[in-house]
Amino acid sequence: MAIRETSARHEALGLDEDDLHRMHYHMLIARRVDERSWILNRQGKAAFVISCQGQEGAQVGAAYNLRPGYDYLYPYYRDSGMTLLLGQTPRDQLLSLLGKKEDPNSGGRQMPGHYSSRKLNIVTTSAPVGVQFPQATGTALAFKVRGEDGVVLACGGEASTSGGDWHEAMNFAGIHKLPVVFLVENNVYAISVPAKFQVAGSIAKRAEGYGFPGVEVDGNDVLDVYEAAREAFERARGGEGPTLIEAKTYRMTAHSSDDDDRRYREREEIEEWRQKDPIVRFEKYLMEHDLLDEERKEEMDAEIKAEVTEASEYAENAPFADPEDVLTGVYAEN
Amino acid sequence: MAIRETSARHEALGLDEDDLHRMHYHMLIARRVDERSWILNRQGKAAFVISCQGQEGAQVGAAYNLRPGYDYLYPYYRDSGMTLLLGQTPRDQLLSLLGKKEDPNSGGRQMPGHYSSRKLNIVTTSAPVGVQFPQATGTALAFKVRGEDGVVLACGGEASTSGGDWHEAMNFAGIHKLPVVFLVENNVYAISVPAKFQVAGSIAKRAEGYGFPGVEVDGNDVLDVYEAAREAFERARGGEGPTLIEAKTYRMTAHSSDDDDRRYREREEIEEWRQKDPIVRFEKYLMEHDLLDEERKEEMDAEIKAEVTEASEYAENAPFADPEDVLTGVYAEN
Amino acid sequence: MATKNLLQAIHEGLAEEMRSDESVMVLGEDVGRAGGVFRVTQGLQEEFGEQRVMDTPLAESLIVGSAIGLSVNGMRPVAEIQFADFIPPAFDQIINEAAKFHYRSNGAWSCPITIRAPYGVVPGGALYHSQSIEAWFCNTPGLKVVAPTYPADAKAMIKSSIRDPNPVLFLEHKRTYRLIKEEVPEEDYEVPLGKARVHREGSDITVVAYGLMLYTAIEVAGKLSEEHGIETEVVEPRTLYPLDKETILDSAKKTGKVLVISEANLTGSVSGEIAAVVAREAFEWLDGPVMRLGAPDVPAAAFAKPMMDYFVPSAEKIEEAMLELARY
Amino acid sequence: MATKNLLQAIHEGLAEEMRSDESVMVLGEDVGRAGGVFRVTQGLQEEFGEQRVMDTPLAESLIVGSAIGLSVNGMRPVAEIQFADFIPPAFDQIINEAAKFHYRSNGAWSCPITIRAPYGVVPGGALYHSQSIEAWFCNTPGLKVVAPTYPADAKAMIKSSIRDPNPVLFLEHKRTYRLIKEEVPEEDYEVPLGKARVHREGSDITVVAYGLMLYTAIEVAGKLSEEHGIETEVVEPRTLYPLDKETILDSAKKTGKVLVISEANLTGSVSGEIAAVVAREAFEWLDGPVMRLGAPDVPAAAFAKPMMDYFVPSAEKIEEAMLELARY
Ligand SMILES: Cc1ncc(C[n+]2csc(CCOP(=O)(O)OP(=O)(O)O)c2C)c(N)n1
Ligand SMILES: Cc1ncc(C[n+]2csc(CCOP(=O)(O)OP(=O)(O)O)c2C)c(N)n1
Ligand SMILES: [Mg+2]
Ligand SMILES: [Mg+2]
Repeated sequence: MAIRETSARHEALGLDEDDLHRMHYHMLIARRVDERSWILNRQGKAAFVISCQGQEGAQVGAAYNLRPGYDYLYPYYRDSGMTLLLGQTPRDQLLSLLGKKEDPNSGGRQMPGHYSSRKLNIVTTSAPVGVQFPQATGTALAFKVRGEDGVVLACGGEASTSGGDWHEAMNFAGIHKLPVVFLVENNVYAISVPAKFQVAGSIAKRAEGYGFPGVEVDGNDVLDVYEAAREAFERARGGEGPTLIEAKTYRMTAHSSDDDDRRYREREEIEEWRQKDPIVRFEKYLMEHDLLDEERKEEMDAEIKAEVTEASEYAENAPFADPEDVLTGVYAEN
Repeated sequence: MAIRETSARHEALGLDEDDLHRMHYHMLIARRVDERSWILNRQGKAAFVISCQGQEGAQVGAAYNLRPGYDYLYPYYRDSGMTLLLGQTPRDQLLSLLGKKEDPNSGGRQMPGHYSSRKLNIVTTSAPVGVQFPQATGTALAFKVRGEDGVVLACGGEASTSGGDWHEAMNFAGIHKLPVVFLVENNVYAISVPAKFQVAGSIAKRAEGYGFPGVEVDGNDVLDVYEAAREAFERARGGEGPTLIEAKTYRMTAHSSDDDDRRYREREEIEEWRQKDPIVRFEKYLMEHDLLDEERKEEMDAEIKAEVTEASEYAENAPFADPEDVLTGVYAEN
Repeated sequence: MATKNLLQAIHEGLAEEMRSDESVMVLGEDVGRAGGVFRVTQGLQEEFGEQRVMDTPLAESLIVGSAIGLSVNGMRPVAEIQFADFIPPAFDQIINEAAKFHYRSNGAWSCPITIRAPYGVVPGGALYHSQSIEAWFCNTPGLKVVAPTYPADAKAMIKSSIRDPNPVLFLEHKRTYRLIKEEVPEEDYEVPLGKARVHREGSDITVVAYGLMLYTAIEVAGKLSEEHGIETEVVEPRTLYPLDKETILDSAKKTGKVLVISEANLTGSVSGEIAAVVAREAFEWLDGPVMRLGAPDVPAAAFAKPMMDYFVPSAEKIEEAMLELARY
Repeated sequence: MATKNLLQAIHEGLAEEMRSDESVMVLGEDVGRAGGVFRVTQGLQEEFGEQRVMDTPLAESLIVGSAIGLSVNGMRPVAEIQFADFIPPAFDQIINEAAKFHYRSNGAWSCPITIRAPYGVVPGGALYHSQSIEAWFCNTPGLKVVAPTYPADAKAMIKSSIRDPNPVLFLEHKRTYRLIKEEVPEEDYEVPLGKARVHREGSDITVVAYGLMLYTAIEVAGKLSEEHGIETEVVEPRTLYPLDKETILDSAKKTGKVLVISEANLTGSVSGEIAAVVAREAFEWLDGPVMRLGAPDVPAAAFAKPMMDYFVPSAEKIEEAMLELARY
């Protein structure tokens, strides 16, 4: 009963077995690359780590609607689940982690997590929180001006809604019904600041004040996020304008490798959320529907771990850019 | 019937005859000072005029709840109805208009309409639109930190909600339930830009997204605005937090003496709104309740005009500050 | 060939670029139906429509931020900031975003946007329609800052700015909008960014100036030539960042005496950089100290006309300074 | 008397002011329970409560704007900007608001706020945790910009900043937080804003520097003295705006040779202003050009350690420049 009911779910969403396996695969590979990053940090090889852990479901569920290289993505620094789904590789991620010359995001110039790919239309990610939102509306406006059906996905954490840029973008998107989807990954903390000191009222509810839909979804349920995002992308492609999605999730690691979260949150709280791990939950769903068994899972995990290990070795052995390289590329040439 | 019904109105609001006459008086004096300003501009004596015309009802209705010198006011450049109510004089206004040394707002340094009074807690007004909102939340926070029951009234036009500062202030006020009242005087235009290209959705509705009440009122009905503001001030004093009031009104003049509004709006539209002139409407109400008659009205108007004429002559004959005065007062001394 | 003032020349440059390149857009406050508060964009919305000439909300960070987003998706936006004094809300999008897009993505992305901003003291402008904001932006690698003064230069340079693959801040001195007219070619012609211009050859002293001060300096230079036989070489940077050091240094080495004039608050202004470069690289050629003349270090500029006039470096003050340098 | 590093000294200055003046507050991101990402405000919330030490939303314009509003209502707020690179959203509130409150109200209102901002290159900081932002703020009358380097100075100057009736931007170089310890008096003592400090007397050359570069310069000065008998006078401005010209010029006139060093991108940096002032007002005393050493004009600073190291002016480069000047 419960099964038949839920089995209706992914089918009702038009997702076939391949889709589900791709989702699962990319959630897991994002997790494993992240875990490897912390190991490299503890080994003193990686200066800085910032994690996706806990948010892979929200990321893969939302980004699954993107047409790579056509639609645009403005990710934020935790969205490795998205960039891997679009086509970046563990190698890319770890080359960036170690700041090597081959880092496809920035050639060793930016911190890890600051994604960029011209080919995949992943717009160069910034560190200042929130700046991506006005930019995303402009990118969406370009599609509208040219009469194209492209969509822009713009992402941030809950604190990225506190700055003025978020509001200015929401208002502009609402006025011109721009094809943009705002995804807020509300993971409860902004470094040490809990959401109650960060967000008044409700982020999702605010959309109504701008004249477009806002929905709150279970960010640890990849299908729930996918469903909301699919509708949002359809609205955008259909010229009906923007949608705001607030994915309720949780930051399972410290803010970054520079942060000690024991200063400001209880271990119990983290434990509670571990029970809701989006990957575990999705695997349970897949198993309930006989789309995954322990054996297949071990197999896939082993493949992934092997790929990540290979990527790590490659990245560790890869050269840094020449120091003088800092002097180049300040201005673009015609 | 109609009368008994409406007569219940000001009484129900606890306003006595004196209150109503004070409201009427200040709406009218604001109008007359403004009209005189345009005459001085046409005579080539005033370089710049920016008007309150059409918004006197919203201004007097809201500011009537302020305790001068205790509560704080962050007015915007059209709020002469407020500053006159609090205690500034036509002389003050016209000295400022002509940039004379005695200009109490700035000593001839700022444009007209940039109010300031330490004694009346009118915080020095800026030209950059929207900057007053974060400042107002800080002023409200100071009251809260000290456990005082002061209230801050922060005002702006509808376009002052488009910038990030408005949003950051709304969010902060909501998080800490600050004693601040946000008044948006929505007069349909931002210079030439109509509200439909300025505001997505509804300004008043947005308050809910921040977890506090937002109300839309008839900005040309002084009692309607007073009622909403009174409730907002009570909430604030009672520690229940902020309120957003959107007063729907209309800019009856061009944006300023530098603007030619024929470029972007129809005369008919202005005529329609002239029919809703807040002063005419309030006078009708007063007459319906035998609180005003033509004679008394003429009398008062004559007094006001005489005062404004005197003020104008005084201001015209008043000296400019010494040019060298520009070199002083850059830094405060301990 | 028609004579045009600065305002008309910039308008014409914009219109021509929009005609020849569909990806060029204009966005800002009141740029559409009203044609801009200074009328620079007048008529453009009628010709190109509400989308390519868009009235934005009153939100400068959005104006520049959305321009950035447009540019990464194939457009060439020209963003207007109504008054330079109101550019601070867009500071982050200009300094941290537009200027760094190319560098931080290791060349993958670039940000071809133009930001127009009217600056400088104007009667009635008071404290928030008067500021000279150059210095805020001339310490930012990745950004170009230009400030043409003459109509013909301005028309060509607005085009060069739009065609440049980098973000360009295009500054227009409000008081020079209608100050002079000169012949402005109809056809397409080039004035490259990053090249200074010598307006007047001279062997005695060099004056470096731009904006309103440039006009005044050229006037005074003529006067000094007639009345004192002092020959002033007047150099206009035209681009403030990156600087055309070569042209400035050539003149400095030739005359051995340099005065830098700007309307900005003197301390911390771009004049400091220019003076420092000359003092360092032309040291051996200098017959006198590199002098600077600017506005006093007080907010620009008080509303009352007499106060405003006192603030702006006057022809008298400029003549004094030039004479002092010549006689050094 | 205990020895403390810069970070501890600033913390102590803050804590003492909060104890002696109830109106002093601290607000910013993560300043409360977490005690700040650099731990400067550690323990303050426990001692003074959630209201006087407040974690704000991630909104820099709000942080400074609300600080302004607090200050006009009797408080003395100290606003922390987590990294100076993130101060641009607050640019408008600082430049157009705080700095102009007193002037524009003809003295009726003032704005006694302190804004703390950690700046400068730090390993792993990359392009947005590395910038030297001084130049953005040193062209703004009404604002004070200070950048102490030594712990004892910093403790006294954070107090002077809080007590000052004007807005003060208080810059802290991240890499100097724990670099050295020195004795820091317990009792209340004064270091006025606006006064430079001479660290080392010398007759051959003058070096003007602050932040990390100051430490390096002092080291190299010792080396040059031992190895070459070159005596360097090292001057630290401590306050960058308004400048203590007198102390700098006295040293310039004494040695006749000046080198200005900063970690900022050279072009458009505060070094330009300092060099211009010296070149103008000490001209007759100069035996060589006023030299400047700074970071290259590229974004500060790439993430990869070797790239970052290449960006920052090294002891070698500084020694080279000092020798070149000495031998000029
Ligand atoms: C404008 C700005 N201010 C401050 C910071 C420092 N900072 C980096 S991440 C962060 C917290 C962001 O929280 P949130 O948006 O919820 O994302 P999360 O890290 O929780 O996923 C802060 C304060 C920044 N990067 N940009
Ligand atoms: C930040 C900023 N940008 C632009 C301007 C120029 N400007 C002055 S008033 C105005 C329109 C304001 O409209 P609104 O807020 O609706 O107030 P209204 O004048 O209609 O009463 C504009 C664009 C400004 N003063 N500040
Ligand atoms: Mg978060
Ligand atoms: Mg309006």
